[in-house]
Amino acid sequence: MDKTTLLLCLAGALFTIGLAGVVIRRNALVMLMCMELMLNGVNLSLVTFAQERGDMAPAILVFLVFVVATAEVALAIPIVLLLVKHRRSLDLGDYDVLKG
Amino acid sequence: MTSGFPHLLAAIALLPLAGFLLNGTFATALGGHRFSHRTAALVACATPIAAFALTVMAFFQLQGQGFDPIVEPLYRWATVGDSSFDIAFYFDRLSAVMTLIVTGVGSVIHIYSTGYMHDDKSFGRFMAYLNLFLFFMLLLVLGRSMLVLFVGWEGVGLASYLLIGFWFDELANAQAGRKAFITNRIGDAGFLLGMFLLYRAFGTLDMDTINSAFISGSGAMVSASLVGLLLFVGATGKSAQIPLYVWLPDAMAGPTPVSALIHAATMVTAGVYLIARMAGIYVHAPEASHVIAVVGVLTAFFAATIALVQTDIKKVLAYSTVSQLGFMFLALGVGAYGVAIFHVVTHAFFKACLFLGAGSVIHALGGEQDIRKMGGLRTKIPFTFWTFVIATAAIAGIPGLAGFFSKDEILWYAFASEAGGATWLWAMAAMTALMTAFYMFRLLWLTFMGPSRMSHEVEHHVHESPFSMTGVLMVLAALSAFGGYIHIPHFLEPLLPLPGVQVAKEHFEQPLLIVSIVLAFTGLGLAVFFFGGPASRPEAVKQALLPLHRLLSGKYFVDELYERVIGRPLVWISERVLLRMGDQMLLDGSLNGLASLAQRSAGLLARVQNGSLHFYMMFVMIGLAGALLWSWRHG
Amino acid sequence: MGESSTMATLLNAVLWLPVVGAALLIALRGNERAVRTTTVTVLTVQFVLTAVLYAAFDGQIAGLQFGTVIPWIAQWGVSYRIGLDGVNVLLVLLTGFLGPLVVLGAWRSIEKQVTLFHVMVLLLQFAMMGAFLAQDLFLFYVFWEAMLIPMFLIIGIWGGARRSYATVKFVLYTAFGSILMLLGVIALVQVLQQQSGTASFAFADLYTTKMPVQLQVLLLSGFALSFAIKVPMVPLHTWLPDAHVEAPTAGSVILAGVLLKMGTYGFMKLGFPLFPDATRLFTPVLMTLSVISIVYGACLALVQTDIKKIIAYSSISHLGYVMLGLLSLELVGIQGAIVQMVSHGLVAGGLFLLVGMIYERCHTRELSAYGGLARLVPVFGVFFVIFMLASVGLPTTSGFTGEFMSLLGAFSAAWPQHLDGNNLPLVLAIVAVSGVVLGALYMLRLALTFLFGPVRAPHQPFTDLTGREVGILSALVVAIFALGLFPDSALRKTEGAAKQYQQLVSTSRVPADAR
Amino acid sequence: MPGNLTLTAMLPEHFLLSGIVLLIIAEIARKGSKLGLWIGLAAVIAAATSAGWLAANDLSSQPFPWHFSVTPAVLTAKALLLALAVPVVLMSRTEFSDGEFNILLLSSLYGLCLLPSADSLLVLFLGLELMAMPVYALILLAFRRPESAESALKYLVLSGAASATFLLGVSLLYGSTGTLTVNAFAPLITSSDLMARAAVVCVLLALFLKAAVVPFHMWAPDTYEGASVPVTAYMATLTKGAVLLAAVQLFGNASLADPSARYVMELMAALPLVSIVWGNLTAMRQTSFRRMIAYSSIAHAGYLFYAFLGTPQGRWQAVLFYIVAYSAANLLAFAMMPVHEDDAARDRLDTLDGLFHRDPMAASLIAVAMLSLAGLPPFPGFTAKFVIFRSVVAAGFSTYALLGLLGSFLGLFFYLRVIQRMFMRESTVSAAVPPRAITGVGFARLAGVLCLAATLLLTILPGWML
Amino acid sequence: MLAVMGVIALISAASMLVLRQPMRVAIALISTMSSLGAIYGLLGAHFLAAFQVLLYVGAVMVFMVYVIMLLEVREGPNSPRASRWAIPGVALLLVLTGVLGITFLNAGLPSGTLVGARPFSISEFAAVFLRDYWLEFELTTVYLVAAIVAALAVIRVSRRSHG
Repeated sequence: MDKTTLLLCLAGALFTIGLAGVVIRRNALVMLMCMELMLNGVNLSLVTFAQERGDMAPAILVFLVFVVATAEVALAIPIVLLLVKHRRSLDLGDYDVLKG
Repeated sequence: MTSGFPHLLAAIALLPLAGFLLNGTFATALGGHRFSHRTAALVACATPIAAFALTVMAFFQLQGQGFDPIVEPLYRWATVGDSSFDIAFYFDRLSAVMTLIVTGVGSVIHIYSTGYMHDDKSFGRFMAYLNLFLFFMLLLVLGRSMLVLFVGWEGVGLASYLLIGFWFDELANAQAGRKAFITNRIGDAGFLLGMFLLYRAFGTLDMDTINSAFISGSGAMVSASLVGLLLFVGATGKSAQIPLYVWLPDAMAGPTPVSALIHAATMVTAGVYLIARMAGIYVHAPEASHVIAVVGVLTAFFAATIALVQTDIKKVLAYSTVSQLGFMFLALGVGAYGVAIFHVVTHAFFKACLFLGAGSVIHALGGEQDIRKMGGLRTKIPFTFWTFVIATAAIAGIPGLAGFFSKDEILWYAFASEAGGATWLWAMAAMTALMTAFYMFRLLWLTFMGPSRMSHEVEHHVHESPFSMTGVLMVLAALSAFGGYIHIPHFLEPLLPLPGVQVAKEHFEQPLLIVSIVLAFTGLGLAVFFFGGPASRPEAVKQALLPLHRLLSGKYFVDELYERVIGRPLVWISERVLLRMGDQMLLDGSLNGLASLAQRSAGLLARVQNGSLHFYMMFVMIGLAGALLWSWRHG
Repeated sequence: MGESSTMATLLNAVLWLPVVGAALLIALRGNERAVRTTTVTVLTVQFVLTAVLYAAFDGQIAGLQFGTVIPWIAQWGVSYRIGLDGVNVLLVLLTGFLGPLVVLGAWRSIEKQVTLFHVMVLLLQFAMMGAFLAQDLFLFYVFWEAMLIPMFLIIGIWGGARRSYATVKFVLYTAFGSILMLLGVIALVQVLQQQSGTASFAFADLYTTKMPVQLQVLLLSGFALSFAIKVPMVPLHTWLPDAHVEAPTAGSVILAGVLLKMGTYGFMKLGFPLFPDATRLFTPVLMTLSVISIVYGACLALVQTDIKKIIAYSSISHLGYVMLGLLSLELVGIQGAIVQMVSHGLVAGGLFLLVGMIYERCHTRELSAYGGLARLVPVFGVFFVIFMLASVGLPTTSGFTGEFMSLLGAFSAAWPQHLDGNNLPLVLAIVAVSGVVLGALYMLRLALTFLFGPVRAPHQPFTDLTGREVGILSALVVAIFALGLFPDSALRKTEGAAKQYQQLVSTSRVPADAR
Repeated sequence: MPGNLTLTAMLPEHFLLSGIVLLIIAEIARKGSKLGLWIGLAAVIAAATSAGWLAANDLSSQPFPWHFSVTPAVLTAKALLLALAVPVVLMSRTEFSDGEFNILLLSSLYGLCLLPSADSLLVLFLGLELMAMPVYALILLAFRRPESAESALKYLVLSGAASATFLLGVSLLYGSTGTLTVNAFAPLITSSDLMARAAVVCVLLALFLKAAVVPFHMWAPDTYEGASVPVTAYMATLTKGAVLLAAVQLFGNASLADPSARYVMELMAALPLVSIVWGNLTAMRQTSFRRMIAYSSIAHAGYLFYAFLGTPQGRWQAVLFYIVAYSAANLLAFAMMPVHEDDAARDRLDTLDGLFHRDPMAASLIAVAMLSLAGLPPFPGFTAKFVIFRSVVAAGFSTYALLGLLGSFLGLFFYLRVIQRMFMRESTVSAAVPPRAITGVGFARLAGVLCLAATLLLTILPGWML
Repeated sequence: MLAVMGVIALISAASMLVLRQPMRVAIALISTMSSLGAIYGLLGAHFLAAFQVLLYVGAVMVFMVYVIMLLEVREGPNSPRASRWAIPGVALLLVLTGVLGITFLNAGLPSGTLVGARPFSISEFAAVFLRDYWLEFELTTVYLVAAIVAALAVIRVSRRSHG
């Protein structure tokens, strides 16, 4: 087991924890943070590969992910605020009016 | 071949059709009753009479060419590949006899009807139906191909259906019509199968071709007996033989002229005609012939026993008809085709006369049909009485009259024919003859002799029928009296040779003749003894043999049996098994089950969509993990 | 040459006239009288054209006549390919003939959404004509499915109380079959393409496709299921009674008159000739089902209390004869089957019209509500009896011609097999003949209760048939007797095609290496 | 041909971008609500026309080698998708009056245009994000009901998960191959390396998530229901179509019949099949029109992915035809939906009850749309299905074709139920809002007519597109 | 060092699943991100490490923390921390991590590669970005413009819905 593999495993774990966080945690803000965690995990794997290969392309992608993640948060937080205003709750379990 | 008249035979058949169309259109509700009664009557009677005249013409033409059959193609009905179905008419000795009877008796009954039905509001319709019947009957006897015969065959069934149910306001009448039609249909199914078999074997349905093929022995492809039996199934339907005779007594629901024309003189003898026509087959089908003989004699016997105790004047005659038809089949079964036709002819005369006489009685009594409520009519309606006497005597086999000759010949061949004659056949037939004499004279006595048992009101209205009816009665009575002297078997012999006589039995002819005469008079005597005297005499016998009486007056409960064994199970199976279990439970049930399954699973799936992001993401995780694991397969 | 191209133009006109008519109706903007008149005019013109084409058609030629071929989806070898042949010529005539009668029959009974109704009738007519005329499998399939929608609306909008259930059942049933057929179509064309290298949907090309028996069996099952539902054959029939009962008169007439023929036509044109080996393999099964249909339909007709249901079940029974004739592979049976198709269209159509006419007056179809109508409305009675007799198959009516020839064909095929020791076909033929008796049983029961006995009917008094109604029925009666008395001319038209069908189905098309 | 390759090849994108800029200017000048529609419309039409014109001129160029390229086929696809955006812009008028809608829509379209042209996974990723991100805002934009926020959040989260999964796949792909070009993906399918396979699976599942294939579909119904009519129409048709086109680009010439691609084939057959059944079944019970369409779109995603089972040669054509046919029908239905002040009320299926009596034209057009969606001939929905199933059969997957067709049979029911409601029921809406009361109805009608024209064109001349 | 950072990242990430207060979760996330930044640095991608810290920790997380404070959400001890699907969630977490781990372990990675063989310099990055990835750069701007418009729109909507 070399470093690359370990880092990749860490990346996979972070990604999965991020996913699982959305499943497990009820707080909407925590959920958003978990999504950030997912992207971070992916970033880690990208950087690992980039360094392994010594190529610039994944780094560009990581940069793009930064941008996208930022934009996502910038959009997500107002939406959550809006929801909080209407539902008076941060609990994701309360956001289930649409179903069926 | 065709001198002067190009479509003579076609004209014979089509004339009544023209009458039907005219009257059917203009003398009924369809055309708003545009014809008066008189016009309708004129049209209706003129066509059969003209047809009769043409038949006579055709007969002379036939004679003129030495009784070579006249073949008259009309048109091609259908072409299929190399074979074709032609509509053609065929006129030989046999057809000639039948056509003459049909048009002749038909004409007089038409005339009779104009009197009998004069006051009926649907007179035009009635006459139209009669014409229609005649048309189909003529197709039946004139057709060259079995197809044409079958058209007529089913057509007369239709006419019979319409006429039995003529007074359809009474549901029972319509029911009787339906029964007749359906019973006939059962026979027709057999007929169809026989026809199919013949077509398969010969590629044609022309009867003369088929006959000669069988006679020349090229018909080995099919068993003659099988064909014979199938056709006989058809005949049992039309000619009211066991087991399909049940419709005929019910058919008396129709107006009496109908009973005379269709259910006595002509239509019911179609089966006899068919088998005589296809004699070529039966000659080579001893088994089938034997079956016919046995069925014939059994029918004759059992129908006669039922007739012994019937109280409805028409029912007695109906069972008598069944019985007489049995005689004819007996004759056919023992190979005496000519004799059977002979009996057809004589029977047509006397039975038509009897029915019309009965009609006259009913007419006179304003609709009463129960002979227990008659009596003493001898003086009130003398023409009817005397003609009735002659016809009764004829059917009973009183020597010298028509029935005697034909019946005696049947008895003789039943006894002695080389083609299946047997003593027991004769014995049964002779017993039947005895019973025939008995119940016919019983009928005569109860109706016309003795004191009147009519209600006062009915008695007051009794009147002799108009000349259109009595005149016809007299014609028919005369024919019943002298018809036997036209020796039909002899006339038909070139076409339908009589069977040889078993050598051992040759010398029995004279004794048997005497026996049958004795039987006729015994029947007469017994009838007079029981019914000419006090009413206690028959009553005593009835009491002594009460179970038997009940069995007979219940007609052996055959109708009930059929209802139990066939009718009800059919409905039960259709309703309970096929409809409820099959269609509703099994098919629709499983379909609706599937539909509700779909609905329910839709509901379930909709419940999965529970609105929770946790849950949605869990699905994503499951999918991701599952798909990744899946990708490990197939190393 | 010039004449035949004129005829081809006429044929196209026959097909497209209803579409033009439908466009006209929409342009009329709800003027009800004008809508009705226009529709009748259009359909009458269409009928006249079909009659002209029928007269010009030469029945001895087996192939296509008056054909038009225009490439449509060239990449797949799909063409707009229509033409007359012996199989469809009579059905086209029948469709054209029934068209104006249906509209005339609905003159009074359709009161809401008049324009929509007539547009739908025209579109349905278009689709039906198209399905009969199409000589390209893709085109056929398109028309085949296109029939569904107008019928769906006709039953669904103008139908009876349970119309929703009936329409859904009808559509889902038929669509289910179509889906399987679609797969069959795709696979068949694929096979042809692999074999010949070119993609083609033309019937004539598809008839040359060679396939191993197993594949034929699979594809035939797809086609057969679809067609059998449409016919319908027991046990795939339960949509029909419901659809008939709930449909308005016009819908019932079209359904019984033309739509049901699609199934048998499909079998004759596609199902059997495309997969001859599988067909012969399955003949015993299909024949058994046909005979079961005959008897089953008749038995169920016997115990129905709704008049329309009786006729619906009788249709199931009658179409069993068609199947029997087609499967016999005897020329007489095949010809008989064609005649029986037409005959059933006329007879069942007429009966549904009659029931519709009485329904208009009394508003119930319950048999027990009626009695003695022959006394009350004698003209109606006369027509009813005539149609009833034709349904029973009485000689001189078209019903007889069809039944007789189909049964004769079945028997002719069965007898030699019986002599060879295979008794099943003979037993089937005999049972089928017994259907003749059962047919009489239920029709006479209907007539007995309906027409005879003491007078009984709701909403009395009502008038007898009007001139319009008598006219419609008389036209049908004339056709029924024409086909019963003089079927030869019709048979001549179909002869070549029947022979071709016989030859196609009798010739094995298993590739040499797969035998 | 103008000389500058970058300029011409990206002409459609440039038109969209100019539209965005103009709209922002208009918005700043507070003329957005007046000019918004016209600018947006002009930009979309110009973009579509330019793409069509370039395609007609057989332009094939690589302005950014290994990043962005166009071929006539790609340009045709762009032209068609952009043309399909025209009705979206037109029907937006009933719900949106300001310019923001058009800015966001054009941005999304910009991203959409990148997808079929992308040669690099970076561009593909950006395209996906750029297409999706404005939609989060679009869902919220009308905000006629509080559920919109929930709807937007769900879309955002699931779409974010999709992005992350996609990126994971991309990183693994890079790890396996060392490149980030699009055509590195297809050879990976047949690799037996676990990481390569994981990469394929992740990318594939991300596309499934974006296109809403079971079990990744669950955002779609909630999101569609919460969004407004034009936005739902946009999501259900164009974004889904673009994702599919991206997928086709990714799969390239890879044939799934290859035995070593068995796991992909199985995934590509099983999940879409389940989608077809699941979507069609669940749609039966819906009472909301948009939710029903969502389930229908889930089923349609299934059909679309079925196309990948077929041979690679016809895949592009088949998918493109399906998208156009499906989108035209869907947009037609959305455009003709009766308008209502209350969005939740507008969405209820029972507003369609008896529509034919109130508005025969709308009812007839919706009926056509439903029939096309149900895949009944002669409408293009049928031809589209035919193309796909034919290629599936041609590739030898007859059993899957059969199962797919049976699944599509389930769908018939609810499409027909819509027709039943419109034609066979009495109207339950007591006092329908007079159409004039809401602005933009005329535009919506125009959109409907355009879609009808497209549908009819494809009905009569399907060969034109094949 | 790398291992330590990795462990810290993992532990803080895992603690995100269990910590009750959002603020603490945010701190855990910041910790993860920082350690990741450190890893990047250790791998030689200094530039990315800087971005990681600046953009994520500096911008995103500050925003997040601000919002947490704004809302002052304190989950009471009674309110359940975990959703109803926590147990399957954890199970799936383990399964998926295992699957990914096994995948990486079995992956045919080119072994013996030099991590950080080429030092990652900002100038090279910038040059490559603007030369080879010019299109992506441009597209990013378009994306940011759209994001701004979108964010403005969302904020406008929330303002509108307020009134």
